[in-house]
Amino acid sequence: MSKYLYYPGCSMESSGKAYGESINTILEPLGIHFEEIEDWNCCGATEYLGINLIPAYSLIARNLALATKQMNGTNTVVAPCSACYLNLAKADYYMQERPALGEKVNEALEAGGLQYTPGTLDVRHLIDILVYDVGLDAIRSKVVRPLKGLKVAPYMGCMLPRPDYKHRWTDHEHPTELDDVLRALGADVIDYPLTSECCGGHMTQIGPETAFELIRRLVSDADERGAHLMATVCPMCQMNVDAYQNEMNHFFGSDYHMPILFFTQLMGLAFGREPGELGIGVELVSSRNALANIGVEVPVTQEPSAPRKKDEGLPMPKRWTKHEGKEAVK
Amino acid sequence: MSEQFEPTIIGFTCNWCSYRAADMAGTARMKYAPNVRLIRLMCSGRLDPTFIMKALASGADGVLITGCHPGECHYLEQNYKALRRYLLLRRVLKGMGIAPERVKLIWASAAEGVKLTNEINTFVEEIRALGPLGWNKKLAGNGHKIEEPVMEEVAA
Amino acid sequence: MSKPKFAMYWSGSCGGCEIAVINIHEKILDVDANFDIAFWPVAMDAKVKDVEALEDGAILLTLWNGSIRNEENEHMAHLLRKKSKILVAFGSCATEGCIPGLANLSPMQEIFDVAYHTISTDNPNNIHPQTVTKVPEGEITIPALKDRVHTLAQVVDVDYYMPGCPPESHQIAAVIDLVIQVLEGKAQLPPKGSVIGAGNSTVCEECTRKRNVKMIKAFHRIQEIAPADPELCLLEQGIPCNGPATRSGCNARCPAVGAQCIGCYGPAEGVIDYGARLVTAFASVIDANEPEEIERILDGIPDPTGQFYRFNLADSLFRAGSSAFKKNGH
Amino acid sequence: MSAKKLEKIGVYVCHCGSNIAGVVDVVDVANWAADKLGHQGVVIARDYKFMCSSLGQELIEKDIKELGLTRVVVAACSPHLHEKTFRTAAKNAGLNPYLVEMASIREQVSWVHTDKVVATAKAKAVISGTVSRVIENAALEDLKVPINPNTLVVGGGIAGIQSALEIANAGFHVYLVEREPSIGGHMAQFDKTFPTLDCSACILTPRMVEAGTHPNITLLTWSEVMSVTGFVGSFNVTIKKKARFINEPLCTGCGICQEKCPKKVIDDVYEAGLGYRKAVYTPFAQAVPKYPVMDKENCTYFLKGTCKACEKFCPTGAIDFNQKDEYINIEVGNIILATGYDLFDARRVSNYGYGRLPNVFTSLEFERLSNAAGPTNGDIVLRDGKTTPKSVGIIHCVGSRDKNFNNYCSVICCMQGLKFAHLVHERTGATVYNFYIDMRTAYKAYDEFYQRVLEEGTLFVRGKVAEVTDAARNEHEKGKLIIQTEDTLIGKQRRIPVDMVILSSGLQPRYDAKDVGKLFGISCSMDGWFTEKHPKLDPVATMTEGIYIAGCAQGPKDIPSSVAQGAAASARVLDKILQKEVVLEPIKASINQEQCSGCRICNNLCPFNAILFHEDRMVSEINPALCQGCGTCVAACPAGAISGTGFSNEQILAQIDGLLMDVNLVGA
Amino acid sequence: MERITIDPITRLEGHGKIDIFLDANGDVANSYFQIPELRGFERFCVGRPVEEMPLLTNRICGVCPEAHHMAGAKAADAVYKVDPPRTAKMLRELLYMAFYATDHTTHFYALAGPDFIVGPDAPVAERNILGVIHKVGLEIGGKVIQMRKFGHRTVEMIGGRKVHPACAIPGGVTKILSEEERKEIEEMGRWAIEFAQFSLQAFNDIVLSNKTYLDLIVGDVYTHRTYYMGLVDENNKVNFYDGKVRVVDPDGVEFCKYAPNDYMNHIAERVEPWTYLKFPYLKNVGWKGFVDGKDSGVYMATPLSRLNAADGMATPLAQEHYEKMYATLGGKPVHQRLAIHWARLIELLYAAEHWVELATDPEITSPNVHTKPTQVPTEGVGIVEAPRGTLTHHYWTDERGVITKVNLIVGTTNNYAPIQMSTKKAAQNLIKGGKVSEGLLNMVEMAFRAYDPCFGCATHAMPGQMPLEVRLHNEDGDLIDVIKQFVD
Repeated sequence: MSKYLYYPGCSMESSGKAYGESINTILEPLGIHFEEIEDWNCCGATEYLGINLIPAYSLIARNLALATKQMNGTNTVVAPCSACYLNLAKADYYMQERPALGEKVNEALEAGGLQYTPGTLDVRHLIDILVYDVGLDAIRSKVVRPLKGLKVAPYMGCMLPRPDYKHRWTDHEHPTELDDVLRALGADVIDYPLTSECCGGHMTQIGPETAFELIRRLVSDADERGAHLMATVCPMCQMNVDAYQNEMNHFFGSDYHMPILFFTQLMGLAFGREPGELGIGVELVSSRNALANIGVEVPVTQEPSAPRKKDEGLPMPKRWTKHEGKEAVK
Repeated sequence: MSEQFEPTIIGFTCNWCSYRAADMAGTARMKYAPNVRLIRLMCSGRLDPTFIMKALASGADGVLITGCHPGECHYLEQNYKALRRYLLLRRVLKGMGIAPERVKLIWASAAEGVKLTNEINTFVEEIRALGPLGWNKKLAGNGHKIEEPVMEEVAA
Repeated sequence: MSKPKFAMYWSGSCGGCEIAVINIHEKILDVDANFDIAFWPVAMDAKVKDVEALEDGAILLTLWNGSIRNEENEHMAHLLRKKSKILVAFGSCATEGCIPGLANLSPMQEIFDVAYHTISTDNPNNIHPQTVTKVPEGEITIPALKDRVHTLAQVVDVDYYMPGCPPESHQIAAVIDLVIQVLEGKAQLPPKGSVIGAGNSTVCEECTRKRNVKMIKAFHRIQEIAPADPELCLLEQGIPCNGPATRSGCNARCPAVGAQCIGCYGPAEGVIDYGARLVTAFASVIDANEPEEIERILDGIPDPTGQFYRFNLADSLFRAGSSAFKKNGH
Repeated sequence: MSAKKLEKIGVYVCHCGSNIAGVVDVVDVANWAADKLGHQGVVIARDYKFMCSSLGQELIEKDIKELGLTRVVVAACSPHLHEKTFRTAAKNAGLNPYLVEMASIREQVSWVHTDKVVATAKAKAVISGTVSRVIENAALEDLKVPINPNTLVVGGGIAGIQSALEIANAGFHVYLVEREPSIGGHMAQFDKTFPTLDCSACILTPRMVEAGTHPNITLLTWSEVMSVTGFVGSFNVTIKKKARFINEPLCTGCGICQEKCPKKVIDDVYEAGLGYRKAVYTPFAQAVPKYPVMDKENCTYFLKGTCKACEKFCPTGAIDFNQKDEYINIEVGNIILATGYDLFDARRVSNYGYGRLPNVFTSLEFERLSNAAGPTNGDIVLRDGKTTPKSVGIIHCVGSRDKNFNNYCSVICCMQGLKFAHLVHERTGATVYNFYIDMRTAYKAYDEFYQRVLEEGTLFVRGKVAEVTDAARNEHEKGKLIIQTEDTLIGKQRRIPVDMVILSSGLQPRYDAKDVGKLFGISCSMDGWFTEKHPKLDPVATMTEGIYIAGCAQGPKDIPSSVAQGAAASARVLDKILQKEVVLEPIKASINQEQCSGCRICNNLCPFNAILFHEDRMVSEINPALCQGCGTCVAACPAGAISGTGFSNEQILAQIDGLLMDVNLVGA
Repeated sequence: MERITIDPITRLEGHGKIDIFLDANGDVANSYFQIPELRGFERFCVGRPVEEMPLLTNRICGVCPEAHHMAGAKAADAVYKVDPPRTAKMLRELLYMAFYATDHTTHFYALAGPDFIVGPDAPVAERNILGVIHKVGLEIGGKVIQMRKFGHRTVEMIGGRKVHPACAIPGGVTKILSEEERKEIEEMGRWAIEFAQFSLQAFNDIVLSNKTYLDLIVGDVYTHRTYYMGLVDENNKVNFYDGKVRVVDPDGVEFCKYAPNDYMNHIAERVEPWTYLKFPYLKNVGWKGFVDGKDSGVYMATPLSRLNAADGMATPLAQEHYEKMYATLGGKPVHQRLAIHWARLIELLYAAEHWVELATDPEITSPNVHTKPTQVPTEGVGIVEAPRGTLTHHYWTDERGVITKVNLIVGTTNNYAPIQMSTKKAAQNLIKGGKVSEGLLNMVEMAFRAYDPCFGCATHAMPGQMPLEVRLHNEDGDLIDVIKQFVD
């Protein structure tokens, strides 16, 4: 059992309930133990930092300070929500980068008898620990119901990979961690160019038409590429794509039906759990038809064979990964 | 002679970067504080801590060490060796009750005449702020005669 | 026929040099046979008035041990310089100030404040010794201490230097043989100012430990790794051994029993500042380029100044720490 | 002051017209030197308008002869300007040149200070320091080492080939080492060369053949340098000749083995990953030498133990599966490194989608695509292998001039991009867009080519491309690659759909350049290119005597410059060879064998491997020819057993005393 | 509250000396024994790493560096709360026994010997080690030299150096003893036992059987009734390296027995303006001036005190002689100072016997010679018996084990007050009507020579023995005569 400090974040109890539920089903099989940070508070989401820095950072840092009290055996804090992850990581980073800020924030924390030394904690996102701590092999080994035939568009969202303070991701423009996890589950992962594009965030509240356009791009492209559904790592992305898809259709007079699930829900399925336990079915754009596909066979494309005929395809270069051994200088 | 204290500083330069930077500063007629007197070495790696101690003990108020930027050493990596000695030497000076800030290591490539002159001016001010060291007056020159230390030094 | 006169005197020393001379065992009889011992407090009764009565240069050879700690020491130094043809600074105190020279790191005032106010001292009236005291019967005096420790050469002209704390007996015996041979016209005296009774190289030359190209990632205190590898160079094991910079002649006795060289034989031939040699030597074996990393490694040496000037401070370029130059009561 | 007898020192203070005299009271300085430095041994001090003039030099020579001066101090400009001048003058007058020192009172005093009093005082201090120093100077003799006439050239690209030929034609022997199976380098992969558009193969092949057959050239392909010891004049080099599994003397290069080999492998070297080769292969038809190599990793026999098709069909029985790597030792006097470059890996700029989006190509891929001998026989088609693009976008500065990747300009990309535009036009008539930051077409006939391409109707968009995506936003974007960019000329964001994108990737130092640098004892710049001795005045020599660099190993450059550098490097080598011996500056360190304790602390300090440790005698020793005179070991020796000529402890310490003379005279 | 500070003022002059003041009749009114120096180890050891203390404090005294080496190492152990392995302790003690044998030999033959063997009133020129050798013959001289050789050889084998050994570190020692070395050491030890017995025999023949000397010893001139201090093992037997400090009163009754870290509650030191050396005394009795008796805190710490303070010796042969001495001198405690010489020889025998015990212990060659310290260093006290008295080292460190405070109460210091008293008493008895002869003067010296005072230790400053100058003042305090003399 490897232990982690757990910061669920607000949405885990509301819009992202299904996320929370499905997470709980995969922890045990993967040998992960989450210890929830006691008395945690909201991270301020995307807005507060835009309004007033010191209080916003203090609000975030309070959670870090609380976490340090609980770090026996681990200093890793895991957040499943991209916004929470980004905020926690950001606070830790800037308190270190700008000592002046660090001091102010700690002054504020003093009031609550708390204080936080930046760098003490290691803030990471759920998928980060799944891929790099647990490992894809371990995940693969737990799959009892491969998602073969399910065409999934992997949607990482924009807050997770950028800015990549600690260089956690293969690539902050086109990260492939989610692709890898889904592949490990046996799913047919489509190449989804918009994986790190914005879902509109809270623009749905203040400038719907802007948000609608962004959502449309995401949905239409996934649809375009024949995805049965989208998989995400972020409650906000999930909510925007799911909850506003209808309005978006209405706005553009289009008729997309692109379900979006949390990747942990798909993991649950692959690990043999039943939809009910995973909060599947509560999504507004139903994933029923999509999931019906699980188990369908699809032929694999074969290597080109000599001699070259006029219409023969040309080979593709290997995918770039940062961890490639023979890397150019610098 | 103005009232303010004019420090005397010994500067060690690398033949390939900082000394050329000084030449460049000259060619470009950049003006800077006259308090620093330069000694040319082939490389900052040649800098023996003895030189620095000798300079301070013989009346210098500060010592400026200059070398090629890390990774740009003319002799591949000798400036790193200078860096290690410098960091250890500072600790020793501290133990001797001498402000480590009296010795400073900066990197300046042959092209950085401007940087060099700025660094010199800054350093001169830093030493001026620290005040005179006057070790040569503490010891009687060669140290063979014992002389009562002069506490209130006169500016050189 | 009258034998040449021999004298040995101590000033602020510990008596170890005298013991070392006695430790030449039978050789002491050669001294007796070849010299008329004019003045040697430890070995026999004698009178300063007799010495004062001698004409200048009457004593052929004087071995002086001990540093110049008080006014009386200096007075005796001038007297014996005047009366001796050959004046030898004998032992670490006389040549370089030795460990008592570390007193030069603090003002005399502080030394008094500490010595006469230790935990077990009962000194409510804050009494310190004074050079003149009125007692019921009259006035009694003690010599004033100098503000700092000086080496013999710093107060009088010295002919030869014999390092070591104390000099090893086999070296003393060798020197005595040499002088006797010179008396018999069988040998020549070395040039004035030479170091006698020691090698020109450093302790490593006599050390039997195996050594490689040195690169270390950390310094260790000896108690952290003792017993050290009996074969391997101590410095390579991270133990701050002063051997590389310390003059040879002792047969590397301390490293031979697993203890690091602490430098009692002082600098090697032609070296101007002993500590500087160690600064550069230790810095040279550090295997790091990043300032932070280097600093971390240097933290392994808790007391660099003491480490590098343990014996040599009074003879270093700086002679003393700056506070030692402050006048008493300053 | 030591009791040794005084030197006779002459001090010469230069006015340098008004350059010095304008700020420093040179007359006063000269008088002061004669008076105040007399106790140091100064017997004559003169001031003169221009010391460096022949009259000024004669002044010194005359004094040396008549006054029997034993030391000379010239207070004038920087030693970097005139040290040689005055040392030669001294030499002519029969004084060892190394007994002359310069005090820089121009660059370090008159030009940088304004207050005359202060400047004059500083000038005195500087001179006092130099006088104290020069007393400790020792008469030195220049070191002379014989030069072995053989030369090693590493890298068989156009630069290396050029160097090799120049030297070989001059009648000296050259070892040309190439790690690939054939020489030719990147140039052999190109189709056309800008700006003249002549066929690369056509101009390169004759040179390759000449190099391959030249009596004075030993060609060692499929080989790598393993170790280099020694120093200028006599390097000892070990070369690993990797097993080809072909018995060269028997092989006729008929190519049957390649035809018969059943195993097909993607060729990511010569074909840039765009084509295939066999497990036994010659990279291309005109390969020199003609002998194929067997690729052990992919050969069925080596993998499975069966097959041997090649052996069966080889008419001369030249296949030898038991061949072993071979190690060759050679002695050379000079070395030229022409190890070339790596193409910037465009996959790193993931927003351009290379590696993800099939129809994004790199420049090298396109070179192969457009090459008549390439995988498509010169047809410019999409990755599906058949479709001809109707629109093509060429993106410049990929990985270059970019803080995230390489800050430098890769020099060739602009011209390359223009060349591609032209070829696409010519062969497909497609619409071509060039996306550039700045158009850099310096050098002969380059800009004319730019004009020509403009006239051909290529569309130029000035702006850095944000991303290349296949996520369409509307119908006419569907199925296309959309290039999202800011057009800085119209100040708008644009989305331009195209069928094909060509990334004009920049050049990068070889991934192993640093190791190679270490191997040969030369350094790399921050970017990783080999550092030249002087960026302007000595671009092909390095800090290490006898090692030269040419071509892209020194920095990005086009073919003409590479050829020019190759020739330049060999000219420097020939000059050395013809001198028969080389003179080394006598600034060297040496270890007093009596005093060395064998602590080995100095051993790790020399990057030139000049310090060797004698296990038997337990002492370290310095090889003077390898020593570069940096003095690091001198400063490091805890026993003070290492001394350095030219910059000895005595000289420096004396100079410190001299520089501080006034400080210690306070009150006196 | 008013505060008086008396600072030292700079003025040239001075000798280590006794000032003796005479009254109108030329009889001794008072005398002062002064120590002219101070080196300040308590100050400059601050800032040094604790593991260096055994090496630094070595240099307090070259006569008994081993004592400081041991006390320093034990204090350092205590600072780290680490318990060295048995072998390590034995190696330290073995080195220490060899040193003891050597040091006691040196003192008896080279320093005190002349007084008895050559004679207190013999000509100056003969009163030295060479004189002794001439008198007793080269054969015995050879033995003495041999004894010292063996002692130093052993110290060198374990400690690295003959003078200022280097092997003891926090948690144990750096040296592992080989079997060959052990054998050699054992043989030398056995020879030492022979030598010790021979020396006791010589003492018996030359001193005890000589009426004049015996009278000197038992006479009142050299007698003081003080407290006695010494280190004892769990059986209250004399121990040099380890145990508790036991103090008996002038009647030989145990006054207190304390563990090292408790010393502050028992010992205090007094400062006098006329000397650099402090005067320790029993805190719980109090300072009553330079007087003896039960009410004065003055105590003595010498070989004799150790025997007085203990119930016996831990080795058989030494025990025999222990009993013999007290029988001869009329039971415990013995107050006659000159008996210190006898006690010293008994200790010599004990040291030799224990030397062999340790050298023959099967575990002595075990490689387990060090325990790695794991605790955070804080504070610690180390006490051993130096030949010249109980030696106390007390260190405080920061969490890195760097010294922040030091307190040292060293061998001879303990005896400063008694020495001051003894010399005064001797002077009073010997100098009458202002008549002084060199012989008398030497008798005065003998008074403190018996203590084998090592002021190198005492002031952490001056050499083991120091020049003595007797200054005679008349009743007005004017100086009437000065007799300078260098004594061993």
